[in-house]
Amino acid sequence: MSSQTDMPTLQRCSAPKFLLWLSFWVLLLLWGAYGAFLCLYKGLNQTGMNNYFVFGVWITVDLAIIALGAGAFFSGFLFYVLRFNFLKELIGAAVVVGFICYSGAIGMLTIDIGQPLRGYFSFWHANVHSMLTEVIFCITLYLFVLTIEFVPLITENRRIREMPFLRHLGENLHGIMVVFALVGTFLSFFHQGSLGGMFGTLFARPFSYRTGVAIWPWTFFLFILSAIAAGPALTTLVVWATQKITRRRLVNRPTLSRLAKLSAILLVIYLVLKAADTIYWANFTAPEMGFRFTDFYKSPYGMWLLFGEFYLFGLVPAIILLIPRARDNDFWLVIGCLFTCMGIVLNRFSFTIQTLAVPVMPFEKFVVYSPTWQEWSIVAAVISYGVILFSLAYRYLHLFPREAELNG
Amino acid sequence: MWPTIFEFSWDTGHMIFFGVFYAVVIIIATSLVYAFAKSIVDTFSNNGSFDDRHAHKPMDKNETLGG
Amino acid sequence: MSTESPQQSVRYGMVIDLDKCTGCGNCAVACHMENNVPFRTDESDKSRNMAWLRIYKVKNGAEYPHARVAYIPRPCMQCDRHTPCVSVCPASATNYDKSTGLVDQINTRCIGCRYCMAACPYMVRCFNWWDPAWPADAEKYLNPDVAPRMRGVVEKCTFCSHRYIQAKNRARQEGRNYLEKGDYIPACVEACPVEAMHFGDLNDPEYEVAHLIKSPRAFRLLERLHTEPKVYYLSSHEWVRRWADNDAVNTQSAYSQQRQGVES
Amino acid sequence: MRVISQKRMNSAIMVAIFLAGFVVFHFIGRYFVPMLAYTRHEQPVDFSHVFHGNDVDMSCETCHFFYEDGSWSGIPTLDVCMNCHSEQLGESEAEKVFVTEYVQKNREVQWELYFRQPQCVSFSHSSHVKEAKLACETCHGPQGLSRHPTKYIVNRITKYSYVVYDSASSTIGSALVRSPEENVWGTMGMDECAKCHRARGVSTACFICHK
Repeated sequence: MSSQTDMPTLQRCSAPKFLLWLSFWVLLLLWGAYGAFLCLYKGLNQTGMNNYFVFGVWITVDLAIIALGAGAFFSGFLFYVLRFNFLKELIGAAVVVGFICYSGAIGMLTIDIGQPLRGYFSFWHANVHSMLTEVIFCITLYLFVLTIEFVPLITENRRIREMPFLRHLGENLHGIMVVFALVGTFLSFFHQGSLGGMFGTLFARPFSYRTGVAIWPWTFFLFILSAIAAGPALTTLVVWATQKITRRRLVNRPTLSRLAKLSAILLVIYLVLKAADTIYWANFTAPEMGFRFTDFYKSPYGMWLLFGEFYLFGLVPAIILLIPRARDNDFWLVIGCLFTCMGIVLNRFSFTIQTLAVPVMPFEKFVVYSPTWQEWSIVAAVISYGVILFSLAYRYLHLFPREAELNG
Repeated sequence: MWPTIFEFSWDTGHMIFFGVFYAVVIIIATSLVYAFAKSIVDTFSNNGSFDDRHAHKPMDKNETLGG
Repeated sequence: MSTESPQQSVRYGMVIDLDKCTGCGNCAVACHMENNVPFRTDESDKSRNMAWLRIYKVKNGAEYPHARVAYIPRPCMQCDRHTPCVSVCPASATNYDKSTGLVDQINTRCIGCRYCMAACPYMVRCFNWWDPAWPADAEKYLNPDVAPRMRGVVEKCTFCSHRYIQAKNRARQEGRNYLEKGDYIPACVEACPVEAMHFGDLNDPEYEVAHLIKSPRAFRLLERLHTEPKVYYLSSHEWVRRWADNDAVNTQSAYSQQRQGVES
Repeated sequence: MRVISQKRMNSAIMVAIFLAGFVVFHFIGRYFVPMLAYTRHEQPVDFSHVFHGNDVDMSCETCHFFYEDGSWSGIPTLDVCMNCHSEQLGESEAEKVFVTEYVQKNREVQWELYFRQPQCVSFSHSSHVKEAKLACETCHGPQGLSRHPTKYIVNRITKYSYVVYDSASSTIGSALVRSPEENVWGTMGMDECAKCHRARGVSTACFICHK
């Protein structure tokens, strides 16, 4: 669809049907907006967090969606830099998913800090020794890059193409997209890693403290690897779900399989390294700080977390997706990708919640955290924001270049 | 007003961090300026005349498909 | 980032004698009053209340008649090495003062991300979950030398650093440019009725604390984390020392060994 | 060249006019009438430093002194004034107002405080006067030579006071920009403190002045 003439009109559902679909998510979004208002107006006492659980479900979801949003930078890197041409079919969708994840995460972070108006202090009075500073800088910049990557998609819209400047802008940006893909890769590499490093450097929290490659925390690289393993899985899931909901073929089926295979290979590498990390940590790092491995896993944050992360949501989906016949089957493909994503969420969960639940002070006990409805509402709002944005993007933009051909 | 006036000392951490940060910012900004400038030039050149609904642009079809 | 430097002239620190401490709570009350620490009508939720100095009660786990109890008052440990909270703060809102060794919180710069609370192993830091509010009459008795904090920021014990400023003022009025022993004492130390708490420059042999920290009874909380706290504890009980170093498993056995030693 | 529609041209012109106007008025306001951003208050009592210091020959320390603990007395309270002014002294209008309105009613004068600092600031007069041996004028200007209290000028938005010592000098127009050092001491904000600290090689650590 390089120019207006050969850009086919795509079949979309009727406006009322679309509005009905949107209205459900808008309601959810409004509920979240009310929760956000309460948190901003009355303060963070509206949440279930306390002095033990200073990070709650928001940070868990933040870490999770940033990891899952890695699909954008990773597919961008593979497509633009390494020239994996099969990704052409869904690179647009991956960028939109990434944009949703990052903007949602930043929105959620803004509510999460106690003084949102002072948020810019972390830029102004930046403490460059803090991993969080690095995260904040990189996430903000990367969201900017994602926005730039989003622009050519928007300018392909038929109405917008009528404005010559915007059309040229889109085309020119697209022309140098490899620069942005590289910058995005660089930024993502660092903030995905820094999110892991954020916990890995907490030498006062033996559950998440890691030594390793020289003095650098292991978790830095584990987070990157897990993110690029989970990112393509989410992209696959989203494309599959869009196909199911719209009842249209959007990409070639083998493309999804290839993406899933990529995800599985990375997941296996990740799992091997993660296992090595866990074994080293359990036998050396933790005992040095006066902890036995079993001290970290007490009810309700028991061993099932480790089991789930490793086997059920780690090894199982990796094996499923590595079997060609399984990943060619829709059911197993979805199970595999879903479990991969859930494994990453579980990993981020234990790094935020369990890190804080494990008592460091000898006279403290395990504490349990349960979020309030305000926290859930904002999580729901971020998800519904994503659904709404993706629906709009699908309806009005040309997200899947081969759609017309496949449904022709 | 500037954060550097309150008990601030430059160390290698700052050099590396801000060096990389500004490098990235400069790359992004330069690319953006380039894209904007080129778009303006294109807009006012014949190449991208407003009435391109019937014009055929000499562009590789595959190249734009990805975006 | 802070570093441990032997040349550092002044390192204020505290020594708390757990053998003397009765757990009366005077230090905690004095701290509350001195530092305008906000409180709520219902203080039952200890996971969200404010306390710069908390008193922990530890037991040896033995049955009556051998049950023993110790109280451990816990101010900020003012860690000396890689101060965990300082290095993580993204907005440089907490800093380690090299001239005194005090770790202070800049409340008006804190953005409330709470990363420092996750980093602190001693659960020292408190987050302002609510707008601080005092009953109308109590507001008149707030300490004018300490600024009340606002909602959404993290606060912590500062070893009453405002008293350090005052002490310097007093010294200048008397024509000195140095502090004498006893010029600067945090409110909790001053309030202790049994003189279980000592305060002073750990590097200056003129102060009692400089000798006390070399006592065989001296230990620190979680020494294995190597945060090098400047708050020392004294106890002649092996089980208390075991407790403090996260050696819960051996706490009870330590007690029984000690008892056998005493009885035999 | 492409043809730009009339409608689009019009809206572009409107935007351009707005932006140009914004820039021009911002410039005018910033550099020629900067004082529009400030409100002025008269001090409640027409106090003369010159009269007290020269004509009555009192020393500054009678009213402004250090307490024993090194804290600064600041502006005297009514009981210090009443050491002399328990009854009306002289016939001036200011004296009449002061005695009838404040002394007899035993009401504290609500002076406008030029250097009122936020709650979190702990300014130590003793470190500046006793240790660094700064003259009062360094920060306060020739306040001791004023026959009438300086007007209290406060920013409408930030509520910071902007201190102008020489009441004869123009506070409007570009005088502020041209010679700020001569007539104006500024806002006494954190920047001014930090500037001086740095110039003298004194620590600018936060908790030197913050509590």
